[in-house]
Amino acid sequence: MSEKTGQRLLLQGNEAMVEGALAAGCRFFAGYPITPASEIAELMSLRLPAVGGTFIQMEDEIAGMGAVIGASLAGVKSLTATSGPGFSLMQENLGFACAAEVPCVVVNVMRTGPSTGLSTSPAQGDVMQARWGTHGDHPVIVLAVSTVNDCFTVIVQAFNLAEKYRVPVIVLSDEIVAHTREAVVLPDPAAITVIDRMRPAVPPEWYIPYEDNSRGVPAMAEMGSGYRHHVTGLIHDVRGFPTERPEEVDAFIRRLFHKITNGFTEIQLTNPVMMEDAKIAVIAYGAVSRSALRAVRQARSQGIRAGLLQLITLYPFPRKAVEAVLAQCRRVLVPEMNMGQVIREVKRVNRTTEIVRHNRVDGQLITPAEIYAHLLAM
Amino acid sequence: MSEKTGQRLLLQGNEAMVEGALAAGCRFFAGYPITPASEIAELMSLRLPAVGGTFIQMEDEIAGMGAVIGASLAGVKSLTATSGPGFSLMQENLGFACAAEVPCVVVNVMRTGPSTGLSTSPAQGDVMQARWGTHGDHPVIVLAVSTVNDCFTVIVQAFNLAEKYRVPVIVLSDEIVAHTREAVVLPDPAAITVIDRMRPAVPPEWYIPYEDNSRGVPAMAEMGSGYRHHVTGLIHDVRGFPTERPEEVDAFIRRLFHKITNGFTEIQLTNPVMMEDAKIAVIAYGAVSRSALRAVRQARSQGIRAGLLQLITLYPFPRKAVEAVLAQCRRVLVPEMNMGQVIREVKRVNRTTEIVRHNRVDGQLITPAEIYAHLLAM
Amino acid sequence: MTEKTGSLRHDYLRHDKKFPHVWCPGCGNGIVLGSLIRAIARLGLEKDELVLAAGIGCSGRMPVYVDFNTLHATHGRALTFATGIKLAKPALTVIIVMGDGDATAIGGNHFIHAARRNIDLTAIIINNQIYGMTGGQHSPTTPYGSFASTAVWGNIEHPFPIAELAVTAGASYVARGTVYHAAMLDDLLAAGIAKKGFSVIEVMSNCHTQYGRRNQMNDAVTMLRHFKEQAVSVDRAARMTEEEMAGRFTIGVLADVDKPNYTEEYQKIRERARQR
Amino acid sequence: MTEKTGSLRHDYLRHDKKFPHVWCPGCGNGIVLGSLIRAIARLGLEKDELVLAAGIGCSGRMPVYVDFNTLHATHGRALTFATGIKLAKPALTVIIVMGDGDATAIGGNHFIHAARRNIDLTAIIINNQIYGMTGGQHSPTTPYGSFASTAVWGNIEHPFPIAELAVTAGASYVARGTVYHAAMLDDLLAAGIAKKGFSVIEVMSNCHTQYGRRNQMNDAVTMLRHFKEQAVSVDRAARMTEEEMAGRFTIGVLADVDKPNYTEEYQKIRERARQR
Amino acid sequence: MMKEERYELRFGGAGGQGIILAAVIFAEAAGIHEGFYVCQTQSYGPEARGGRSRAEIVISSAEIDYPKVLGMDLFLAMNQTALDAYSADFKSTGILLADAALVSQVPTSRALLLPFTTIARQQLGDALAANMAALGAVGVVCGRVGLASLEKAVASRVPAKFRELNIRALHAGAEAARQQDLAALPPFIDSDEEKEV
Amino acid sequence: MMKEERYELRFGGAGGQGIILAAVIFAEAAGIHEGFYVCQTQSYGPEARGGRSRAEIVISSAEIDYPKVLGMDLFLAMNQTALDAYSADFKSTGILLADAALVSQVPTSRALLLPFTTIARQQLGDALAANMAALGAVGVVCGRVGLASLEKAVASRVPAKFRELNIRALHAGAEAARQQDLAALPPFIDSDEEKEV
Amino acid sequence: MTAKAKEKPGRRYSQTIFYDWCKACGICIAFCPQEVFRPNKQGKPVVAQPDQCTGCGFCEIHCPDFAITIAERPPQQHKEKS
Amino acid sequence: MTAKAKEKPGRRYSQTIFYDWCKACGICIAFCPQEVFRPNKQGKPVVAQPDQCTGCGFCEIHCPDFAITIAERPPQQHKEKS
Ligand SMILES: Cc1ncc(C[n+]2csc(CCOP(=O)(O)OP(=O)(O)O)c2C)c(N)n1
Ligand SMILES: Cc1ncc(C[n+]2csc(CCOP(=O)(O)OP(=O)(O)O)c2C)c(N)n1
Ligand code: SF4
Ligand code: SF4
Ligand code: SF4
Ligand code: SF4
Ligand code: SF4
Ligand code: SF4
Ligand SMILES: [Mg+2]
Ligand SMILES: [Mg+2]
Repeated sequence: MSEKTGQRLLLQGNEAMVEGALAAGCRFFAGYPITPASEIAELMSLRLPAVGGTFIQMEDEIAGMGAVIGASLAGVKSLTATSGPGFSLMQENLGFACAAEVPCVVVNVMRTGPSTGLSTSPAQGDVMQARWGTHGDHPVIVLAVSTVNDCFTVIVQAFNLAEKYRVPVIVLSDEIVAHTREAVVLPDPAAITVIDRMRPAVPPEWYIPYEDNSRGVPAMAEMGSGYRHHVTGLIHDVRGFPTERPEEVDAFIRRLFHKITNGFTEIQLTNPVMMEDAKIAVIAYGAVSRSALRAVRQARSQGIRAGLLQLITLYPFPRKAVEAVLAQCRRVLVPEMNMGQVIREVKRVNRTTEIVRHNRVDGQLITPAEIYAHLLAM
Repeated sequence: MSEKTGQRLLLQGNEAMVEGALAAGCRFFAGYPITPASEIAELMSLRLPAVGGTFIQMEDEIAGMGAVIGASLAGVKSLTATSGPGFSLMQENLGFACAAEVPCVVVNVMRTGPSTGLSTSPAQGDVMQARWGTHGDHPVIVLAVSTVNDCFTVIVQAFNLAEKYRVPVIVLSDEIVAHTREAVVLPDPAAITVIDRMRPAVPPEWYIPYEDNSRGVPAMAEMGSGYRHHVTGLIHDVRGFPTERPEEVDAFIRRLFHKITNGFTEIQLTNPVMMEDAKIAVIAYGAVSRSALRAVRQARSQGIRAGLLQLITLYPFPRKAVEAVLAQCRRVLVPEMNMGQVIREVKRVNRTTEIVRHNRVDGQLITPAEIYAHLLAM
Repeated sequence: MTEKTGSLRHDYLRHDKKFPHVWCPGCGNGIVLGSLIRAIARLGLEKDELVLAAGIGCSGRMPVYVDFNTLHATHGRALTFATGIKLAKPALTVIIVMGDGDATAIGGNHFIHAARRNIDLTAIIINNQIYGMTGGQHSPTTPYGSFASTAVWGNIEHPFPIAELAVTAGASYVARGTVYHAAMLDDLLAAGIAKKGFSVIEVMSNCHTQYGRRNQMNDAVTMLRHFKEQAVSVDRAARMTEEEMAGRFTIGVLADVDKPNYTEEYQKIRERARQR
Repeated sequence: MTEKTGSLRHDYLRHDKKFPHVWCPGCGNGIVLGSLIRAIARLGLEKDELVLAAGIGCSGRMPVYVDFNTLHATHGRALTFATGIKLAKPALTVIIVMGDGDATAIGGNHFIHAARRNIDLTAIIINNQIYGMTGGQHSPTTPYGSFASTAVWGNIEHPFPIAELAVTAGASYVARGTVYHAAMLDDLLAAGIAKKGFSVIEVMSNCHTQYGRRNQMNDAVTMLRHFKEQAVSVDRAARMTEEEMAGRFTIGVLADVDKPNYTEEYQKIRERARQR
Repeated sequence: MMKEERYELRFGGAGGQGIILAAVIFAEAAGIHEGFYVCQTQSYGPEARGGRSRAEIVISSAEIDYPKVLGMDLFLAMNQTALDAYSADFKSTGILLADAALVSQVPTSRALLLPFTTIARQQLGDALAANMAALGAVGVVCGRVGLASLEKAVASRVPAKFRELNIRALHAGAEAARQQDLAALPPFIDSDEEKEV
Repeated sequence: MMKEERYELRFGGAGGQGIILAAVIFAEAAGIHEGFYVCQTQSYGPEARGGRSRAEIVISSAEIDYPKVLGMDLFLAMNQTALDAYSADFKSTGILLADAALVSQVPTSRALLLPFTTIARQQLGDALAANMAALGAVGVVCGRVGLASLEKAVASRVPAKFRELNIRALHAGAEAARQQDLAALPPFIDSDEEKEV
Repeated sequence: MTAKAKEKPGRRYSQTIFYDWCKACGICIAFCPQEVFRPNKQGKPVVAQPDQCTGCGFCEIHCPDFAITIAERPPQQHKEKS
Repeated sequence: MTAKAKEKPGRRYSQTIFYDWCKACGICIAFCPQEVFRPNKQGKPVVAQPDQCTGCGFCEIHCPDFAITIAERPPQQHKEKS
């Protein structure tokens, strides 16, 4: 696997992403360069051939996403990485991956938008897009990283969840995490849990490619394995063939959602810090959660019972964990490097607690001092 | 203008859209065919040349959206129409229109998704995407139509809002509204309010293309009018040139939002029916609001104090109107032809009322009977 | 040389559930499908090792009917999915069927890039000169001056020469055929599939429903006759003047060159990388 | 024939605030910009009637520097924006400057379609054979075997011949120049802009920072010398053998044909429509 | 709330029988020439491709909320397949009108079988005019849309060269319907209108 | 909560002076060879293009939350422009280390001016090694990262042919710093550490 | 044309039409060089002149609906099948 | 090469360098056929041999930074300007 695991290394977030992907078994990368995600492609182009994998730079992000889906259909774990403009272009094919249940991982290293925006500054403007960017009803898993270490561990989780639930998983990074170097010890390959898609256990004649089961996740046969079947972005019946029968359509779309709902407890990852006795809390994700952590520590040092709930999973929105925080705290601060996206979700699941926004949209990381000042005022 | 105004006509929703667009002064259409929106393009190709306008079928939806932006920059009101897959592809350029504040209208005739989905069945699966589909922070206006008459009047409003706020406006239709024929009387051209973008009142030397003003909407000079300036999707200063200075970036993004916030009262269109004394309410939009209306009438005929709040504007979410309903009613039903999108927004602004979802995702219109049964149970 | 279709129907088609197919009576798509399975049979390829991918359009419905590994991708993107499949599993024989709109309108970029990269894929482009599925809008191959639902005033755009574009973009094997010349089409398809590298077979096909109807060719028979008359073999065309060729098109093999293909080359990189 | 740049700088550039420009020392983009304003001056075009549109890339920064109606569109899409501008206001002279990646990777489809439609636009493609702005990833024109940040093992893809592709796709005027041959470039640009219909001028340009550095050409001077040596005029090339031409490229006018352009044709449709 | 009088029709047949055109003409006659509120919808997509065709018209004295058929007042079935496929939502007070030549089994006793295709072929010399013959009968049976309105609608929706034929067909169909005694149809057993919404 | 000892450095200079490489080497020495927690960030994009270059390193005994500099303990300025542009966030207890040849005005009295470029050019024959000379001095001044660790980091991050030169430069810079009396720097007036977060 | 069938008196072919799949496009009828088929009321081919068939296969490979099978039949089975 | 300048003794040219914009790319220095320039310490061109200039304009049209202006000067101003 990744020859670098087990060592202590100084890595950038984008580099750790690559090591994590390789450790998770990723053997295919297709993409199109874009700041600040390009290093992921560059490193993949360097590293993949030696491990028998394949790198290809496609003509655009649409093509990158298409190739990633194709490779996954052929049985190979696949990755692409991009930033806002490219992520927008991937949306149509991302929807295909949702509909045809093709596991794959998409890293979006967020920069400031909209449009070309500020290509070299960080932001958290693509959170809602990650959930809702493609048309039609579809669930999707969205994870966020905040440290170089996260980049490794979270992308491993991303591949595992993608494989287990047959769903594209989106990992949101940002320019800061991507380009920060930290000393990390990559885990021993043996210590890393790697999950592969469930493959059919029945002989080909018995294989029903989209048959529901207790988990709601059908076994997936790869092309060329003898389990010939049809894959389509049209709504399909359990055999994979297009259908328009309302009951089949309904069952299809609901299963897409249920398989994720079934997995809530294992998908919804959060990291509560000093929350035990907290009376005020910060809910944060990505690089901002680092500022928040410092601010909370500072508040604690002043005797303020502050706590932090760091969201690693943004979607499916970790409602339970957030509700618990809301129930416990009289006020909750949601600092974001956008005009307020996750705060909408927090408000949605809120019944009583006062939720306070803290936004920054100038391409600069929210500082601990800002958050601390805000906490003091709460 | 539109030679058909003033007459009583039997029109499909898609046809009324075209008549409305022409009446609003639209003189450019660029797009790519897609079911169930293609008739809009076809009719535009027939009608535009006679009124001195231009129709072009582009190579894809990305190009269609690009050409629409270009035509608007050259001073011509522009339209494109598509459905889910094409709408996903338009997202990147739509973000450019947000960032560079280029007025234009995008019709999305929704079909069932995700992916190719059911190309000929209606759905309401693209609501959140309409708001959040492109990357980065950006406001956008989203309107929904439910009748053939709406198609005409709402698209006129869409053009007016686009011009007034220099923002792309998205009109969500669906396969039912698009292909239903109704007898409508198109208003007399003289009776139609048509708003054009504010053009600079100062001489070219004084023109500062992105200067803030009381409305937050800078005057817009078209190409070739002597007001040479720079248009970019990069975050820009008041002169239109790229900037990375945090205070300029911040001012830029906040103004994008503020200009819409300023206009809330005129942008947020809703249609309350029998709400005066309602104790339970349905909040609905698009074709479903027609089923809801019938169900509410039926409930009324049974002595149940039911009411309907039809949302015409979906974004900026008409919070005030919804909050009033929530304050008044003990229970609110939100029927949607998706797994629950607008209900999330209703929940977000909710404090106390019980909100009940009613979803259908099989490509079939929610029937009055379903809603009625649900109302009875409330 | 020509395999008949009778028994192949049972061997290669999902004949038990999917037929009669959705295409209109006389639609050329069915003729191409027949040619395809004959070409495959001739090459003796295993169903398990075959992938048929398509985009969206009438032609995009083809994969449903064949008992291979089949894929119905997004509109215009089939080549990108196919690229991923081929690179991930080079042993698979990957064939892509596309409409003219699918391949050269929305998918035009992927088309020229797949040709440029010379990935070992076989692209069959069913050129019916129209968007069939969506109702007869003009496509990048609709002839100048003809009519379509979005060219009600007569088409003012100029058509792409698909095969010539593929040659310039770098494809290894490029041919053009017609559904009238079905036996020849078998040969072209078989040669294209057998070729290592990117192969393109453009097939002039009839959509009388959407194209013919608007252009005085109301049925399949009329359109097939039209192809018979307009098609000129590459050899003969070389001896004809430009005037003689006006309104006609060439059929046959337009390019057949040998150059290293992407998967071969990538394998070499792997070996070098392993040694470092 | 060649206008000097000195005074034009004041007439056409936003010289007061924007210079020195962002490009690296010696970057060919600056040379192309000079050629462009000379060509425009020669044609006597008014700044108000000129549009310069670009996509994203180092070349995409060019519009900032000229005092025309300028547009910095999304990556690869400048031609689509330009199409809208031109059709909405046919009186404008619309020029588009693109990088090789911008025009032929992500924007490849718009490129061939604009050529096919023969819209009266002038596309200048600055072909530096690399993605300059994003850090030296290989582009569709990076030579086979050379190195880039995503071709660390040597590029196994084959480059597009941009100008030839434009010819096949249907452009009215197609030329290739280099930044070394700047005087000739003035002529090519002026002819392209003057031409009614879609014009393409491919300019071989130096990105020593990202391309040269990785391929033994560390500075602008070396790269300009390289262009001087590799470029062969179209006429001379016609007399050279394939071997002699290996590793070289032609410069000059590759196509110059007259055919009706889109806006002219559309105007006719308008007249017919009005009469009905 | 103004009392709305809602009348719902469904037309079904084979693709190519002109079902949708008939519905559009009916809607135009009702909506434009008779001044009703009207909503006309139809099957779309693969269903339409697959050979079956369905169209619906709702006419009303008040603005129409739900645009589709809730319970058919009139069902025109131009062949057996369509009759079988689309006869759900039949109102107990409704009337079935069917082409006698192409339909053999009817699911209700409130049925009128008229030989539209035969009339079209024999009286008008073109079986394709059967849809217009049926439309004439629909006008008579539904009683809300006059022949004059239907004629006007035909004139505006049909190419000039087919106009006369189609109008003759309208009349022939109407005539055939007029010879039937609608009152003689068996009454409905029990009204479930209340249950409908 | 474990008491964290956080030490923050910023390096600033002109593009091409090797500022970022120096920071990466320092981070590697601190993080890999000295076992600190470390975060290293840098200016990116147009700022980097524009000719100025900035890099930051935070080292700590505990896991690092906020990855950027809050208050500089050490600021290495390789020219005047960078010194002017990046001297905000200077801690009152911090030390400024600057290239004596390229800096004329310093905003604090707690400044050490050493002639890195001159050392590099004169002692090592290559002005480009100034960054390594400065790095040697940084190691000495900061006191947390030994020369041995820096050497190892240089070895892993610098191409073989430049290694020896760079290591000699490290030593030369360290030597120059050792000759300074850090204790002789004026004390800070008042600690505002409490105010920081 | 019809005379040509006579040229291969030793070979006879069966033409099997699978009417469930045939969509009456008329291709086989129009292009059969031997005029073997004539259309029935629905426009589907009826084998009118089975013995004129030369087994050229044109109809089979051009039937878009896989509705025709041409097979050589042993001489003794001539005429039995269609 | 330098001899050529002599061929047009009647014409003289001024070479003005706008050092604020010059980025020292070396193009003018390397390609001037008359070797008019030599690099200064920063690599920017210094006009070393003004009178050898033939006014060919190569440097001006190849300077990527619009930093060179070549102008003909009246004979009496020879040498005054650079
Ligand atoms: C992104 C997107 N845009 C548009 C469509 C609608 N669409 C489906 S098929 C098609 C074109 C069909 O034409 P062609 O590719 O020539 O195939 P044919 O039907 O003629 O075989 C279009 C525009 C789509 N499915 N997806
Ligand atoms: C959709 C999208 N994808 C990727 C990028 C990142 N990007 C910016 S410029 C560029 C390529 C630049 O190469 P080229 O067009 O050749 O221009 P050059 O910089 O060489 O002049 C890329 C990939 C982007 N801005 N948008
Ligand atoms: S519409 Fe055209 S392409 Fe599609 S099935 Fe019918 S004939 Fe074939
Ligand atoms: S990176 Fe290359 S293309 Fe970009 S400015 Fe520098 S030399 Fe020019
Ligand atoms: S094989 Fe078919 S086409 Fe040929 S002669 Fe026999 S029936 Fe006719
Ligand atoms: S070619 Fe096939 S489908 Fe057409 S008429 Fe003959 S048998 Fe029927
Ligand atoms: S014009 Fe410039 S290049 Fe030409 S001779 Fe004079 S200095 Fe040299
Ligand atoms: S060509 Fe221009 S930028 Fe380059 S060295 Fe000469 S004057 Fe300076
Ligand atoms: Mg087609
Ligand atoms: Mg480039």
